Amino acid sequence: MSPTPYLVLASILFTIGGTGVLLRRNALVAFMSVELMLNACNLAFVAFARMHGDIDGQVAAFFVMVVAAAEVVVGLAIIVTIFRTRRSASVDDASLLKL
Amino acid sequence: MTLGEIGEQTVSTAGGVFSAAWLLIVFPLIGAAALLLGSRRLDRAYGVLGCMAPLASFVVAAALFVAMLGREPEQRAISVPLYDLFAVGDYQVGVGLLVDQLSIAFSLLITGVGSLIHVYSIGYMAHDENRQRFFGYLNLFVAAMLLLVLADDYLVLYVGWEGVGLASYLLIGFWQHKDSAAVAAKKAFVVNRVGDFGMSLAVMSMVVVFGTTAFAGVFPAAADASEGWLIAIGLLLLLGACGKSAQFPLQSWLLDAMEGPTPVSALIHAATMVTAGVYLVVRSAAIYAGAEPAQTAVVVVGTITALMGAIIGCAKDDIKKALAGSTMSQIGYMMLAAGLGPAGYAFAIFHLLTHGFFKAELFLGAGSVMHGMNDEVDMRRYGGLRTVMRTTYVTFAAGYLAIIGIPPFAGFFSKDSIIEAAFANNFVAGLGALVGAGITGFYMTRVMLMTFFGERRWAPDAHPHESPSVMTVPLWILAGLSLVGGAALLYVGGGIVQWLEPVTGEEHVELGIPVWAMTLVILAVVLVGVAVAWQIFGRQPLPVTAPAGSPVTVAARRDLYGDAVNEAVFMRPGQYLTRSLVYVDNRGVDGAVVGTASAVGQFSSRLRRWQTGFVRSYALSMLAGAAVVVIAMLLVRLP
Amino acid sequence: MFAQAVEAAGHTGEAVVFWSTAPIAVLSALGLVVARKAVHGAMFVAVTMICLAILYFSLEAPFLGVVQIVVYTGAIMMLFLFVIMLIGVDVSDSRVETIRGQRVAAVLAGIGFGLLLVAVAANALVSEAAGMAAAQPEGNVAAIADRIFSRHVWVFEVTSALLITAALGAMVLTYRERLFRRPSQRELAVARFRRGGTAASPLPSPGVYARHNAVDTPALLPDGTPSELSISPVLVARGTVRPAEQEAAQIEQLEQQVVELTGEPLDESTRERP
Amino acid sequence: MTFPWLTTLIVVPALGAVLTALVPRGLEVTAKKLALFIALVTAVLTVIATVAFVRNGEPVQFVEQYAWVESFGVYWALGADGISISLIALTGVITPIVLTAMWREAEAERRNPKPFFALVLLLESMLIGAFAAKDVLLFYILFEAMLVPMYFLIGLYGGPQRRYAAVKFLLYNLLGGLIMLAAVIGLYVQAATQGRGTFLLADLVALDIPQSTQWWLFLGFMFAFAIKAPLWPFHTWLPDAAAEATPANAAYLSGVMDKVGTFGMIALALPLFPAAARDFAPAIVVLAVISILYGALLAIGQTDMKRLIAYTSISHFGLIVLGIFALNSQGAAGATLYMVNHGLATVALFVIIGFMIVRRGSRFVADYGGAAQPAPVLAGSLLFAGLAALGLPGLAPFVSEFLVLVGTYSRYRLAGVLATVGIILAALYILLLYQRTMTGPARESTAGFPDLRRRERLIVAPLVALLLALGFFPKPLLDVIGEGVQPVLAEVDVGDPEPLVPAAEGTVP
Repeated sequence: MSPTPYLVLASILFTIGGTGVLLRRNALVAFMSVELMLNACNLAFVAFARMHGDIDGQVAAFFVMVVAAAEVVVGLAIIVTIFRTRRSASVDDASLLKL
Repeated sequence: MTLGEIGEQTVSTAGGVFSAAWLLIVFPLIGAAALLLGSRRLDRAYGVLGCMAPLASFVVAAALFVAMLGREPEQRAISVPLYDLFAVGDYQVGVGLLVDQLSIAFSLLITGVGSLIHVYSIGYMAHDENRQRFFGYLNLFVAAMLLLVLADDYLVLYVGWEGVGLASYLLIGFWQHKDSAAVAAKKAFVVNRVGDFGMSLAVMSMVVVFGTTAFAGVFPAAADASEGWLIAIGLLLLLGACGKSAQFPLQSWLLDAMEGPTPVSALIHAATMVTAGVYLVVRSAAIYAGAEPAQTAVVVVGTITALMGAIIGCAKDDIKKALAGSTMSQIGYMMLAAGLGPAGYAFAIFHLLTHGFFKAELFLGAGSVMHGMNDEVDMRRYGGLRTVMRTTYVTFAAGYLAIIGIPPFAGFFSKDSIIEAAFANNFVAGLGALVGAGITGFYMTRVMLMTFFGERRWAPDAHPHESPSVMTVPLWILAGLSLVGGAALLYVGGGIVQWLEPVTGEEHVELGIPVWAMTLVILAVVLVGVAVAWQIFGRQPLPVTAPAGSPVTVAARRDLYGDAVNEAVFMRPGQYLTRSLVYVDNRGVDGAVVGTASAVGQFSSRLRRWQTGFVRSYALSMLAGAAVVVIAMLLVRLP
Repeated sequence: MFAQAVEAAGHTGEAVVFWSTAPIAVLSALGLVVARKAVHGAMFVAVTMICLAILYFSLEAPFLGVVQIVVYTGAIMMLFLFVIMLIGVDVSDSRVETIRGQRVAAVLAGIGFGLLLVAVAANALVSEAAGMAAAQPEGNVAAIADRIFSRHVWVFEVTSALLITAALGAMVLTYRERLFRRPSQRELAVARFRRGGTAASPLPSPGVYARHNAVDTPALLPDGTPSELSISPVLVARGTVRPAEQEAAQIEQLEQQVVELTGEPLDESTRERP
Repeated sequence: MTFPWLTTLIVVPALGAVLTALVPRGLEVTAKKLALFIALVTAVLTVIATVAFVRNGEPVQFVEQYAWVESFGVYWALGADGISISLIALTGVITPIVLTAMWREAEAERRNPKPFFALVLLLESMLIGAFAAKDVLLFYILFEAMLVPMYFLIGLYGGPQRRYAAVKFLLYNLLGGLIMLAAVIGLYVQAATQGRGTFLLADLVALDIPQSTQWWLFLGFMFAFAIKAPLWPFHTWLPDAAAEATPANAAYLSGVMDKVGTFGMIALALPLFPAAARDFAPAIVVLAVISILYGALLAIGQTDMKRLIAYTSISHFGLIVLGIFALNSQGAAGATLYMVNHGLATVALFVIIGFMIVRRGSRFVADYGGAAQPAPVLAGSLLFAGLAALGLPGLAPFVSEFLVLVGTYSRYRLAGVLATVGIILAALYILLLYQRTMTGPARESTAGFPDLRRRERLIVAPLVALLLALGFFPKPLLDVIGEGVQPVLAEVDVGDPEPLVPAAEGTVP
């Protein structure tokens, strides 16, 4: 089967993830949207790996997963810390980094 | 070995005593350094220390002179190369001395009269707490002046030229706690700088035209240069000379320069430095030979200044300013003579030397009077001093007779020669010189009468007394020189004209009328001047406050509006220009920059509103950016 | 012929798998975006991820498929759930957009960007899949292991450093430094009495009835009224509290039944009246 | 392999800066002594290197070249020609003087002097590196990097407006630097298209760049140098910076650091873009003449002594630029010599004015007057430095000024004449300053003026000695400079104008 449907699916998922980041104020949901985007990329990687017959695509996806795991750990820790001090998980509340 | 030609003689390298010519400059330089940098303890021996250097230089100069006498007239120019100053591209300058008839004459004058004035200053400055510094400056001046006249390269000459300007600045402003002295010093320096502007351009033009500034390179090649360039160089040199010699239109500083101590006025602003312009013109004979209009300009400047100085001298009540006017006038004569070309060069130098004697005498005499009168300079406060200050009176009288040109005093010979030469060359210049001689008779008689004759108009606390012998001895010597100097220079040996001939060239012009008739006419004019002065100032008592006077008198008192013109033409517009430029720089140039900066700042603060701080806004723009990148990649189809 | 048939069958099988999982993945992804509660969002994501894991299997990447389920769905999503629990599982987000124009712009940008990507992906010059058979002669796991520990060993090591750093970072971020001495139990008790307002004794336990005893049933006070303090406020907020009157009404019935069963009248003194 | 002089000269002060910065708090005096010691060691090393250079006689010496970023053709390439070595010597000699001059200034303001001393040493290292760099990118990096220490020097130790001045200084110079960076990259692209991409100066000089490209690249370089130098109308940062910085720092800024601008003109802009230099020379000569007169006139109108000196510097930088773009050996050699001499004279002026400010606590002319009576040595020093600055013959700047004017006059007559007007104005601004501060009746404000102390005399003495020595005996230095200038002029290929009248036979050669 041609990789095209997989790529289209990956694109759709990526876009949905991106839109989620833009639309949702809840930090956790935004964060999950980012995970979704990463997964979409992984799908593309794997699809390309099969298209080229090269294992490197899968290896890349594997590394993405590892990095995503690390990212989730730190990101969630940040969210928890912010929640502790501000009692809120809204990304809009963390808007003080401006003049 | 010959080193080319200067004037009409060959230049040979130094040997024997001539190779020690550099000592001439080094002695006063060491003196200056010791006095200026040495500890204050040297102050106790200031007199000996101060006078040693010029006397030593005088001995060297005399030795050189004697050695020069022993050589053939055509072999008397000796070059003493010292070291290379620099060499850039094809232009090289070496520091070297040119000892020839002209420079040795100057050296003798500078060191001789200079030594006398140093000795005189021991007495005059005895009570000044900064006398050590004073003698240091004087020595510095002697060194610079000797460098000026001995240099064999225009650039090195320029070093001496500015050196004497510096010494003059320092000495005019010696009593710098007086505002007037400080202002006068600055004025002298700045006006001289205007002259130096011409001088620098002249030297630069020489580099352009001849590729060198050494006398040995410039003079032989001058004949081949285009007349336009020669005229330009000649006029520029004249501008330099005008500044240094206080000639019209740069004369205004000299009268103010009288703020300096009187020995300074005698040495620098009468006998030596101010004559440097004359030296420059005479030395540059080769250039003026090919530039007739420049010569004419020299004559015109000389004539105007001779009359101007004389007129100013008539109206001044300050004895030093009267003498300063006289100095301007006399240097005008010298310039006039120097402008006549080879016919007048020797006379210019001749008058310069005799003037050095009698003007130094007159100034020192005036200093002596001031010394006795509590530094009073107003002649209306003098009167009847001949009985209390006999030595000063007698010696001053010798100077007086010399300057108005009564035979056999020195001025008679030199001034007569100039007036005759002027008449032979140009009737107008001759007439100007003749009238000037008459006015000289008038104002000098006025000075004489107001100071030494008439009733005593002294200030109540004045107790005039004769000066100590350390001051009167130089007066006597200078009086003697004023008496016999002229005749001696003219007739001893071959006389000065023949002595200088190898340097200045020779040209004899025939006067329309016999010489004796001319002499009689001059004498008559002078006597008329004396008589008029006697009529006005000798026969009736003088008011202590100056009368209003005629417009001419008022103008003369104000230096013929020289300062007013300077102020109106240069100073005020200059100040206005400076002030407006400061404004323009702050508001215009800097304003443009600051304006741009604040415009950027305002734009940024508008732009800042885009930075909401919301992560989601930033994410949106990131997404948009990513889209743009994708589109761009699609459009460009990067591999 | 047979090979082609197998291939065709493979193709068909793959297509079936793809077309059955892909819509689920897309729908549950959309669910994440629209879900009001974070918990629901997390569930939707988990579904999407499982779908992707299935796709990985059909893309001849079984190792990744397993990892996807174990690591992503199993570990990462669990972590999300923990945090959601910490923050409050019952909070639902407001739908009101606070940044002016953000929603419109986001939707437009999303659609535009999606169309762009889809167009690019659909029009990309892709060749027919080469298949992984040649790339993993000894099996998928062995091939990946071979590649990770040879060519990408440096990346692998760096990744391990990253993981350790991340773990440390998480600890540092969540560590709460104790600024004051922890109060002793005695002090806490003293403070509680000082503060007043609450009962000195423990809160009353929930109602205990013969038929039905649970935390959602309030106890009855001696005068027969239900005690508010005896039930958790959470349950009150959820509205899942059983009204005590109902239980009280049943008491008569119970008595009746008890009498019927035992045949003895009840001791009046022990009866409670609502 | 010979001794790596230049690397040593760069490393020693840099190391000294680090060491000074590491001295623990509370040992400020030790830090100052250490920094001064390092500066003196560097000075001795520069003098030894200079002497070695002069004795050896080769036009380019101490060449070092190590690959730095080989794929981009970037090298740690150093070398000294006559121009470089004279400026390196100037830097080496001036630094200990500036540090000594700062000795008490820092204490008076109760600020920790340690950073000042460390930063000056760092700056010295960068300056020497820039003067010695034979790689365009290396030069550029140092050219930009030296803004940082100077920014802090102005911003930390200056007067009340120091922040404004520091930011202005930084922005101006950064702007110039960025435009120069574009030109540097453009130059690299030229090299890459014509063969091997490299930043090595010698290779870039050998390129044959098309004329229109040369124009743009030349303008890019010149813009940066004209800001640094500074040339009218890019000058307004200097008066602010110099007025706000401490006098010692202002001395270092305009005396040494700004020389990088003029050095860049003669050592980079001319040989790299000879055709463009020829084409633009008249325009730059016009700007230079405006600078001379404008700076001098503004100096006359100033009431703030430090601003006054800054404007005189603008005037003098005009002369230096004028000499460079006269494009003949007198002009170029004179300009290079002027860089050294102006450094000495300006440092002397700033330092002495610093002494006055320490005594009176004001930098305005109007607050002084009659100071010569209580403090004759101070007055004499000010006058001496002033006379040097106004180009009095016999003091060092004269020879250079004269050569610049000769060089200009022989090619651009009107410019030469107008520039010479500057010497009149120079006398005015210096003597007005002296007259208003030092002469006149003693005033209450200056009555108790102490004369120069021993440390202050130690600072002034070497400057005076150098100004005198170079005034009367410039030949050794000028020979070295002339050697260094010759290849540049050969690259520009204009040739000196011949004298109109050939030298007569039999004259002294």
